[in-house]
Amino acid sequence: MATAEDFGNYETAWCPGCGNFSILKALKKGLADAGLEPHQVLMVSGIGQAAKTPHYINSNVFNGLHGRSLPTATGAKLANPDLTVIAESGDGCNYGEGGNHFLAAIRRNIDVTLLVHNNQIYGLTKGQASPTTPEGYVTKAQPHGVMLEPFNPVATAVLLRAGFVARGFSGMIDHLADLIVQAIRHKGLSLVDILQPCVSFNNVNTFAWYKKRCYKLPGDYDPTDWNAALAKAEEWGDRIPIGVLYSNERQSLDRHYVELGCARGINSQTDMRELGEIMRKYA
Amino acid sequence: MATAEDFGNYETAWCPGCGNFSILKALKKGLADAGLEPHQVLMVSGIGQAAKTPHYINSNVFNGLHGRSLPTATGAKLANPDLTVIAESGDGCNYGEGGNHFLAAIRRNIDVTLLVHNNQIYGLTKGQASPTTPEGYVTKAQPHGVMLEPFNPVATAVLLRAGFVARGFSGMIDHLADLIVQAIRHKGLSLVDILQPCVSFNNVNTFAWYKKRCYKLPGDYDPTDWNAALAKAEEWGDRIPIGVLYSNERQSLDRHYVELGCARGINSQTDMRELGEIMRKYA
Amino acid sequence: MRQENTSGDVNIVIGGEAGQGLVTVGDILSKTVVRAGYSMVVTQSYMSRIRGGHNTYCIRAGIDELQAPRESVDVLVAMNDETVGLHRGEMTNRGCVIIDGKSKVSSDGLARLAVPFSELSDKRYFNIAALGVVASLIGLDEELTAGAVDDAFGRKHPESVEANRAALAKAYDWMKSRRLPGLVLPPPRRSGGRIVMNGNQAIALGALSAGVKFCAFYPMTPATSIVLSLAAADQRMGVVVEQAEDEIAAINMAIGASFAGAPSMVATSGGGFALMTEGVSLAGITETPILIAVAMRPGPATGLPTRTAQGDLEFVLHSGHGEFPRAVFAPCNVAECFHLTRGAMKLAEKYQSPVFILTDQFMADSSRAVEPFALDGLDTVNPGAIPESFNGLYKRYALTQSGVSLRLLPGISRNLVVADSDEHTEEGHITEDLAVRVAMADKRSRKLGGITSEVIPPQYVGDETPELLFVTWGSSSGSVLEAAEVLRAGGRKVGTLCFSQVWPLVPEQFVERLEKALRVVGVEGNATGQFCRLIRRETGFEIRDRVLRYDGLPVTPEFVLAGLGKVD
Amino acid sequence: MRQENTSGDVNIVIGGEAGQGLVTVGDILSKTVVRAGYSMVVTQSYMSRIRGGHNTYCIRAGIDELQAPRESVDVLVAMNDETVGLHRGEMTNRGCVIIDGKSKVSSDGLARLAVPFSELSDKRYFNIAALGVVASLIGLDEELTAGAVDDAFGRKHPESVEANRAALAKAYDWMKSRRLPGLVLPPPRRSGGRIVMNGNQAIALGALSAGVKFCAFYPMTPATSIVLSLAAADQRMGVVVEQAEDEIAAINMAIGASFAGAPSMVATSGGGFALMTEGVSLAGITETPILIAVAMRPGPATGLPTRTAQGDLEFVLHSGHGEFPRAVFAPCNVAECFHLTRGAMKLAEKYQSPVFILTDQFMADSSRAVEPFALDGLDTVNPGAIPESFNGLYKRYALTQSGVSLRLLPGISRNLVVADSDEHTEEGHITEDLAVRVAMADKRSRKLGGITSEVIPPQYVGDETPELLFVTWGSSSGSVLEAAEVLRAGGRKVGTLCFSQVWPLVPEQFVERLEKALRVVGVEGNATGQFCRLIRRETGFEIRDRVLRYDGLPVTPEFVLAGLGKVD
Ligand SMILES: Cc1ncc(C[n+]2csc(CCOP(=O)(O)OP(=O)(O)O)c2C)c(N)n1
Ligand SMILES: Cc1ncc(C[n+]2csc(CCOP(=O)(O)OP(=O)(O)O)c2C)c(N)n1
Ligand code: SF4
Ligand code: SF4
Ligand SMILES: [Mg+2]
Ligand SMILES: [Mg+2]
Repeated sequence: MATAEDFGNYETAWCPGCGNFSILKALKKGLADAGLEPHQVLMVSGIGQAAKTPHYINSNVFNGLHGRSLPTATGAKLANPDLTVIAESGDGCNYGEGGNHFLAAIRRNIDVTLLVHNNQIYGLTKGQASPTTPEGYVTKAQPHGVMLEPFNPVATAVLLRAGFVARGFSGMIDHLADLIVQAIRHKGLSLVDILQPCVSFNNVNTFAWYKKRCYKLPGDYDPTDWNAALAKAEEWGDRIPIGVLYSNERQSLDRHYVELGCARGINSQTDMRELGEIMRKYA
Repeated sequence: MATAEDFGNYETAWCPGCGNFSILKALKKGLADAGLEPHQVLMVSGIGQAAKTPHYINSNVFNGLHGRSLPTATGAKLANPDLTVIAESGDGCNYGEGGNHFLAAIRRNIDVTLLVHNNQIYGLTKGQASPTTPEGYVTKAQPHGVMLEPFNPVATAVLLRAGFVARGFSGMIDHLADLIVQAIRHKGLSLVDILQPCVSFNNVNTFAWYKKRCYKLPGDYDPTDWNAALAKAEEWGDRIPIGVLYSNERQSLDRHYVELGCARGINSQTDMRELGEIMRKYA
Repeated sequence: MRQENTSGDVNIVIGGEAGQGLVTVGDILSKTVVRAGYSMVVTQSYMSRIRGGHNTYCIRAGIDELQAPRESVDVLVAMNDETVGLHRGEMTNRGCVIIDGKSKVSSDGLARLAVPFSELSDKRYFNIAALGVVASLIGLDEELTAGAVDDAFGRKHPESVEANRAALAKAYDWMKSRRLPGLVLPPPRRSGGRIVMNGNQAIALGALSAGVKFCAFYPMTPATSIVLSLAAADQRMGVVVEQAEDEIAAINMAIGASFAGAPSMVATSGGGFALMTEGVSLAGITETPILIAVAMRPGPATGLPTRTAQGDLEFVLHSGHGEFPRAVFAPCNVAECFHLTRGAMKLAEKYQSPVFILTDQFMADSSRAVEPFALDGLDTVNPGAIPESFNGLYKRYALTQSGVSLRLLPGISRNLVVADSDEHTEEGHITEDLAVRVAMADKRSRKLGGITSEVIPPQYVGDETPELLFVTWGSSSGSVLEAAEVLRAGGRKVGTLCFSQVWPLVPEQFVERLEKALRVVGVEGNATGQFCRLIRRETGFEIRDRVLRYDGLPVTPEFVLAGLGKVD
Repeated sequence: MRQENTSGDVNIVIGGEAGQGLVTVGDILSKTVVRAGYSMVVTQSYMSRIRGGHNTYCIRAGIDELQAPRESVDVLVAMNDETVGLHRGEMTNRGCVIIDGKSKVSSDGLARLAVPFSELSDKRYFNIAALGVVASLIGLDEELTAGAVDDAFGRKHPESVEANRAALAKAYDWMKSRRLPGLVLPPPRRSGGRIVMNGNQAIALGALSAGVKFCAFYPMTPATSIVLSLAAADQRMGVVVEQAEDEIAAINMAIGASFAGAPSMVATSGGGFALMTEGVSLAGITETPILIAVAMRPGPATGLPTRTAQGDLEFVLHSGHGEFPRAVFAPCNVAECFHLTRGAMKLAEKYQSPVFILTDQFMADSSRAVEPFALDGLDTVNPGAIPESFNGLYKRYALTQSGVSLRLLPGISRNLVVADSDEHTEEGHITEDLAVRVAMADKRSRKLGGITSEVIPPQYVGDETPELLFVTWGSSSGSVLEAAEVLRAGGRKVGTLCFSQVWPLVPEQFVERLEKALRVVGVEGNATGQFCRLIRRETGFEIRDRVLRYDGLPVTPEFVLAGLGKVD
């Protein structure tokens, strides 16, 4: 069985002190704990600091366009349902440019694990507001402070009855690794929104800020209770719950297609006889 | 003062019996009841059957791209905050192709009235599933029935604390007209999701189907109670509540820009002296 | 300029409102015509609405091989009064109007078959009665027609079979004494055996035959029917057809699926394609095979959403930021829709590049009589190489002479496959090493060499040293071929050069022909002569005379001949 | 081939990691250089990361007018050891390395100023000390440098003013005994008075001067800084700068704003622009003025996100489905960034069309010494006509000879303004009348006539009958001009033809020059010679010799000269 080390050890392009390092660590641990081998995993990402993560994981990688990790991951999963597909990107990527795909992926309940490094900022492009940036936060692009209501990804995911909704904190590596394992094992769209300090562009939501606020959901918390989940997902401020907020057992889109016989995996051969019959209908 | 008749009487390209006719009627009534003159109104739409509506209203019109009525309306409102801007389009347009703009317009709380003809189908392109099509519904494009969880626009809007969230039914014209008046008067993003039978492509959610289920919210319903609103917004099936589900008094984006002095309307002149000072900073 | 029928063909227009069932009648009639052994070209013209308005379904049938529509009408099936007025001016001398006997509309001395529909059948079967009248009029066998009706309704509505039969029989009966000999088709030269297929169906069939396993789409006329044909076959053929939330999702899904090993395609039209252009560029740099079918309609923007055009050639050719190789096919007829789609899918896999099928509304909806495709033993795309064939450290973008690197699929072996939208190393990892950048850009460029070596030459027909040479591409080709024949019949030495692959161009394949001709005329369905400009860019040869159509209708032989008069 | 400095200029490279403050030092130094009265060209090269890696800020300063960067380095300010190794090979004979005295890295016999930074200042002010060393080295006055430092920090960090001053003074002091005469700039020929501005700042200023009131954007390097300059001035100038959820929203917002009466623009780079192409087409058919700034970087897809390229010319030129007129400007220098942006905004309004500014990362970040723009009395865009000037039934798309219809704004009069993305009537309502379609398409096309009549001719410099003619466009022009001068100094008869408007092209303006030259060489920042192809398409003239750069760096005079050697 593969260990966390088998998932590699690469030099990164991140800033010293960035919250991404612990996420990377948790991810490697999670992959190993989930019993996966590098070649069984396909990491798909968009563009941004978070989206560089797959380059630092020893696995199959498709590093695509900004905002588009989810559709690319969806296509890959439908093509080869045997793959463990993980989409990993930033808050800007998934909730900004990719907002429409976020909604659709949840509705599809495609069996993809979605890891969002939520640093509440556009890191790679040097600090513009992302959809999760708090109201009033001043940046060069928002000189009068953000005027938009921030987007709550976990509440939205719960509302839309995503298969699996969790929130993690990059400062709690083992807990996060465990969330990742659960997310991977869940058959359906699994969101892990990960609170991640950005030391270069977010001086509000720092490591200390999160450390003070994040608390684990109690052991008797029932993630299948939608109403409770919604309430927890709305909790933000002095106390921020982390853990599995919600999950359900809806059948994933890829299973539907497999069962219908549409998705037959990559080794299936074209049946020319069958095609001939289809053609004859045109006679 | 203008009457409903002043908003014109045009030949349409809709199917006989389509729910759009009553929406058009309610809209004209609503515009008149809101005390508006044709030239004070800008109707912005996307592409689809619903999106043809502005062509049948005597007003200013920008009939843009499929899915893009909200950003276009947003730009127009920011350019000229004096205009009454109404975005009108279908469920496919606003929740499908335009899903990301739907989220963003709510977060911006731009003072635009959004009228969605929700026929739970793509009408103009001949009956593919839209985001609100019920699970299991069979179309030529979904031969095995829709496998995606339908999108609940009003619940999502409430969750994200849209300024004003209402649901109307095209079969109840006066009620709908009143919702439209309220939506126009509300300063902020005002969604009216309108249940609309499509006689050509939706044989489930018919006029009779809705007629049986739609009921008006009681007089003592408090639309400022977010929790209650969310519960009502989730109600669907045997009984479907119509009316104003939710509203709040958050300041709209256009007001922010007006107060900052950024949005000065279309008659403001460029101050070259000021620009000279800006330039001198480069010396 | 109207061209009269001389050559054993008949041109039927069924006109009426959307929702009146024109397409049903048209489809059954065209099936009967082909089963009878005739050649056929269908042209559909419809409005962007579901009910009302004015639509037409035009069937040209004949004993010789037809390749183009004809504008003049021999039989007008008027499903409503408005139709008569709208098409009166197009009627030939032998023209005849079929209309409800109750109609009071004037048909200005045109031969008129006033059909007592209410005597022949129940209102629900008027369509079938009309079908019977026109089928009988042009001399189609009643049993043959009845068979086609059965096939159309039998499975779905078994209860209606008898009523349909009865209405048809009555119509044939009523017609017995009313045959107009001028409209009866001569006996066919062959005995049927062909299939009836339009361009979009042939594209779908071609893709299936090549092994397509994934298609994502967002509905857009006139591309949607490609996808619907695939969806109808999804369980039988093992293909996933997924409606996406938008066109951006569609192309990114298809790229993801292709990367993972499913031969993949998307289908859209101009506005939807615009949203895909970033994805085209992604396919370019990640070297992911993908077939992109673009069915053109008149722009800009929403334009005329249900009409035809050839106005997006330059857009498609230059779509996507940055530089990377591609190939663009433009089928000239329905059979080519099948074969070129197959070829395009294979080319996409071979060169790990985006490849385009550029079609249009006319071709999309134009049913033809087509020889059934020989499917037995056809090869399919086999994505990726066999991992066992490889050992060593796998590099997705290994630099090679051809520019093509060994493609492995993720997950099926221990080799890790890394693809990147950034500039990348041979291993697929992001790099900012500028020397590597140049090496990678050059590697990608080299693939164009291979693609170029496989270019399908334009088809030349005609005299070796023509006084007049037509140059055209894609769906306009049929009409140009026919216009040339008309001119030849009039004694002129005419050649035609029809391009079914519009990129890359290989000047050696055709430039001599351009130079040898006394006069060269370009024919295209756009306003700026995009293909003529491209030829000049690639060869320096300027085609100054151009016959351009951009009113939303297909280029027809008549249009070419009339246009020639103007530029003459 | 390295070109040595002979002409009173000095080329300084500051190199180090992202996050080390290179840009701060570079900006202050460049300000000082310009205030002293020198000409200057800055080239910035940075990686797609926030910390670490290797970035450079290069300042070429001189007494004569400089228009291009230079590759050979006279002064290397090495903020870390790695920098020495990376740039050692670029050093000129008189070259000197400035480095921390504690560094052990070898500089191979290069003159070396080992600066005892920790003796000169606290660690926080090392940057300022380094600035003092290099400023002193090239002979800049201490007070002038100190003033620039104050301006940079004074307002934001008043507490640091004294410490900065002290560090600077110590550095100047330390340098007193260490001047290397070969690097001291000769006295300037002018006494300052110019401003320091890069291409993106000049675009923002140009747009403001033309009266821009709305800009929507989604962040994308290297376009973002255009928008940030606008945002910094938003309250003072009355402009709304709104970050959109994606680029699609950005362009549709800008179109909505423009329709409603705000002169509007967007700014993006290739991948973001790809998402805007449907909107470009919308602007085309609705005839809505819009300025689209595209700052190029190497593609395809994410490519090299922080580097430079001229690879999106063809993409921009053909972007959007369907056919409609447009204009594309490509500023050759920073002053042109200002003037052409102004002109583009006015042209967009006049012809109610999308108009492009095509720039790139090199130009975006290249600060220059620029004459302050004469703002007094500049005219601004006045969107729409005065409603009082009009009476009768208003028709947004009235057919006119020029193709331009009277544009009224919605809401300011009783006239109703109706715009449509479908093909439409003169009133702006959706139509499927095909004759109206043709009339509208022709009307739109006619606007190209007006746009063409206002085309800015390419600038020609050089001998009337050159043996060698360079053809180039946009940001590569400066380097081509300088390369030509070098060749002329070597006795060759050389001409340069620099295009700052790349569409439409008016062959009569330049084709004779192409034909007269003995030899024509195209110079571009892409791999396929896109502009050369365009010239051939429009004129038939083939530019076979091409010097093409696509490694992510700007075309330099050295690159041109070396490339000439290869194609020679
Ligand atoms: C279509 C497109 N638009 C914009 C960009 C520029 N861009 C690159 S990364 C990024 C933001 C990244 O923010 P986020 O996803 O939060 O990631 P982070 O860097 O914060 O980890 C943007 C806007 C792009 N690459 N492509
Ligand atoms: C970019 C783009 N994609 C697709 C289309 C095709 N299209 C036109 S209308 C429509 C669906 C309309 O559905 P909806 O918005 O629900 O309106 P309805 O017709 O049902 O009123 C689609 C997909 C388009 N015009 N543009
Ligand atoms: S910019 Fe922020 S998110 Fe990006 S690497 Fe640096 S600290 Fe991390
Ligand atoms: S297709 Fe449906 S929505 Fe469209 S006009 Fe007909 S009934 Fe109405
Ligand atoms: Mg982020
Ligand atoms: Mg709909």
